[in-house]
Amino acid sequence: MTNININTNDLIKGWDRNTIASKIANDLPHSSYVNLGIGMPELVSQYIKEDREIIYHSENGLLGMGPSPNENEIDLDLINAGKKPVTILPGGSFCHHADSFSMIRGGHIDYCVLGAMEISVKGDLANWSTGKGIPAVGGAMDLVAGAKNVFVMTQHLTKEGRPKLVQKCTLPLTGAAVVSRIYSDYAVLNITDDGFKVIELNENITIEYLQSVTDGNIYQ
Amino acid sequence: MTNININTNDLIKGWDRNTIASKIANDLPHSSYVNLGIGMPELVSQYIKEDREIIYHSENGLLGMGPSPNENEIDLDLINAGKKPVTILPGGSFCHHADSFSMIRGGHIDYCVLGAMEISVKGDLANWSTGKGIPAVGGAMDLVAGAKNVFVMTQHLTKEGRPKLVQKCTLPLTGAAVVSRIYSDYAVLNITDDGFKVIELNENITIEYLQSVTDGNIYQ
Amino acid sequence: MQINKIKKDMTEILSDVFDGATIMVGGFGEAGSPIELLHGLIDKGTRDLTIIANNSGNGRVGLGALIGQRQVKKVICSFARSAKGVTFPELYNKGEIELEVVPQGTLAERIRAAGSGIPGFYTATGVGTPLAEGKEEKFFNGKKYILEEALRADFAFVKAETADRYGNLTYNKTARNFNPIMCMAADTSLVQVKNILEPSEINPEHVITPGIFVQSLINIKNPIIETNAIEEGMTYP
Amino acid sequence: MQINKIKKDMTEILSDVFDGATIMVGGFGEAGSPIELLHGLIDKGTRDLTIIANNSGNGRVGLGALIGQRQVKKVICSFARSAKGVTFPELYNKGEIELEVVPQGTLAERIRAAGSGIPGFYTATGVGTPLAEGKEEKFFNGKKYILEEALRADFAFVKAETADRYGNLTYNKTARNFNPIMCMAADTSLVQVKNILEPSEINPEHVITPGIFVQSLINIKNPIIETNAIEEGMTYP
Repeated sequence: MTNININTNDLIKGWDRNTIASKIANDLPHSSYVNLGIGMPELVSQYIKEDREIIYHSENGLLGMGPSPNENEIDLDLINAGKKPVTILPGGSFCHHADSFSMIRGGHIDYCVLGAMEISVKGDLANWSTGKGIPAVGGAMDLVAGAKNVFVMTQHLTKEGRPKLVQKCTLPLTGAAVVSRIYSDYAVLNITDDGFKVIELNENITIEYLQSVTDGNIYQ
Repeated sequence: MTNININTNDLIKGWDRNTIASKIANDLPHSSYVNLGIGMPELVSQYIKEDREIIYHSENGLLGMGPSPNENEIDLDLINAGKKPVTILPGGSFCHHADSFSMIRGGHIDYCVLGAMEISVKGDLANWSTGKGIPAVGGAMDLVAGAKNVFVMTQHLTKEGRPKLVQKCTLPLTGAAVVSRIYSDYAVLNITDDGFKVIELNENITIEYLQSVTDGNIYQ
Repeated sequence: MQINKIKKDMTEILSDVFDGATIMVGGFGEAGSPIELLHGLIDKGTRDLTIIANNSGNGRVGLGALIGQRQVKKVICSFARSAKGVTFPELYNKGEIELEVVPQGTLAERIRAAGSGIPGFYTATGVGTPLAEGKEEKFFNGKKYILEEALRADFAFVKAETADRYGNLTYNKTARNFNPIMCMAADTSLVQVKNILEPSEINPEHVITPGIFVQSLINIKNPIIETNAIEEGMTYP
Repeated sequence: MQINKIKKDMTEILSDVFDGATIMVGGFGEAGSPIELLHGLIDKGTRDLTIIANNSGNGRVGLGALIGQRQVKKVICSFARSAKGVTFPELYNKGEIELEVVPQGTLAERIRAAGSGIPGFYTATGVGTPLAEGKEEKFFNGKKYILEEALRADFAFVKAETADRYGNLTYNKTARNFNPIMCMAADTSLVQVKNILEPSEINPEHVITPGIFVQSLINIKNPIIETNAIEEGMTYP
């Protein structure tokens, strides 16, 4: 592993999270079934264009998830995987947990979008455990093993200035060779046999800079 | 295998099928979940006493099956495992085939009552194939493997006068060591480590006669 | 743009079905059997099919007709000896169609497994019988089980009672049977449905097959009733 | 005589629960969590319990309270790091409670497997991760899977919306979650339900848990709402 550690004050500013979310939204095709991970990935649903309809799956037994309810519409029996109140859209349905995970594990979810701590050049993902504290995995391992396409939405570097895109993950894996594409604040990259292939580069940075903050081969 | 072959004209007449059915009905406890095989076992439901409520399961996704409908009530979407029109009672429910067989295979059916071609002293059952014609197993193997108690309802001898209770089955098995009790026209018998244990003997026959028409140890 | 899985006619809904395909056919006996879709396949003339179903068809209608047209090379089912079966026994006795017999519950579970990402599971069903021959064995808590593998298909042909444009389905009584799990296990599920409703008209608590498992729908308002068709001596085509 | 699974009070419904029992607790977060049954278990003082649930309790209410009373020796769950979790982290950090982490889908499937007579199945979930360590591997079509075993329980504690005296259940929205499969996987399922209806009032097409999977019911008309209880600083007992 290359020992990259950038002084975070020196970092070039990349896309903000809303811009990243809109890029992902543009890449989700019409009529796809999508599971958005808790946190930053939830932003994606706000940027879906009117030329397409996307159906959201929440692993706690909800297909056809809608936006957050108004204060007076909150039903604590209608929540998402992050345990926050949500709504259900016309054409939605409820199911039990085994059926809900059949959708995931059986390969019926077209895209899942997840956060990451580390992603390796081989597409290994670590996003469930820092190795410290109480271990808690939730549905992350099922999602990466089952979804047809696993997208990662992440900052390119950790808060401490270390690359998240690495030659080899050091943290406990969520899944091996599961990620298909990474959307960071610096670039959109595919996982390929030859390394991280740049699909789109942030307008403020060069490919050389991207390589300097990535621990793993970058190419265009 | 003992070579017993009785001239069917010489046979002592045992209980009729309605009497056998009523004996089985008496042994099904209140609030049990029961699957009655196609054919003779279906008679059992007519002899349940008023001191108990039994719930019938039909493996094609029907729990709480009721009696045959009147001519004008027939719905060809509401049938039993024998593909005959039936009814559903209040408190009944429909489910799909995997859920229906979860009830069977998961050990939730308290009793199933099946016909037999052969039953061995070890409780092996053969009732699905004569070894000739088109092989067709249906749900029989699931029922004998999954139900908590497997009752067999049968004539003691074949139409040709050969014992159905045998030392070892000669026909293809439905299940090995699965039968718990046999209700024949001659006796009610438990499968035990020591052979066929007579629980009740038809009033017209002796234990010696029963042994003479049974290929396997009989005791009281 | 709105999702709309409803196709305009039989030609459109069957357009991707190919020679040599594996097709799951819903229904238990006639209840839930997608007769019109099967007749569509006769019109299309698709051949060398492997059919996964509980039965092997009655009379010369629906699956019975498809088999009679010699479009099926193999049937995987639990019960191929239906009282009204005609075409399958004819071909089977001549050695002109293959048969794989699977216990009904194992058949259902293998189908569900395919839809749920489970490549194999262990079961007590069939242990010690001829249907366990050649199957891997394993002991759990001292009891013997056999390994059964997932059973998938290229297409599922399914009959439902109501649907919306998303493909959410409900069924009628015991016509539910294999249909929901077959929708899960096929790459492409084609559904003939009696009534098409607005999405808001199906209560999300009552959906049996969520639309995620359905690719295409066709509205067949008055499907053939097999029992009546056979009594009337109907044959297809 | 009529089947009637409705019990008169908490003492009666909990009468068979024993020290050292394995208990599945329904719910995902607070939705579908059987808080009153859990409080009944605190009153009863049952100890050395193994709890199977998705989470490990919030605040000092329901499962959080039961853990706080040190009645639980082990938790098997997918996510023991809830935002409002208090009692589990306290005991875990002191090494006074055991934890087995299971991926959420594997947890659900292991539970369903137990209810369906499947002692083990293969899954891709967890392959190549620390949670696969020590697990049997097998290749299907060139892809690696691990063996997961059925997860059963002595009891399931379940919360439902409506029931009839046969134990047929329906749930409310995402409060369904683990409850139906836990009813299948436990020797004895104990259900707290808001509304009890006549059997004829539940449409047989809409039953989610058929009564065969339910042994006992108790009517809890106005269950505690966990979020509100925690905000109000409620603790139990």
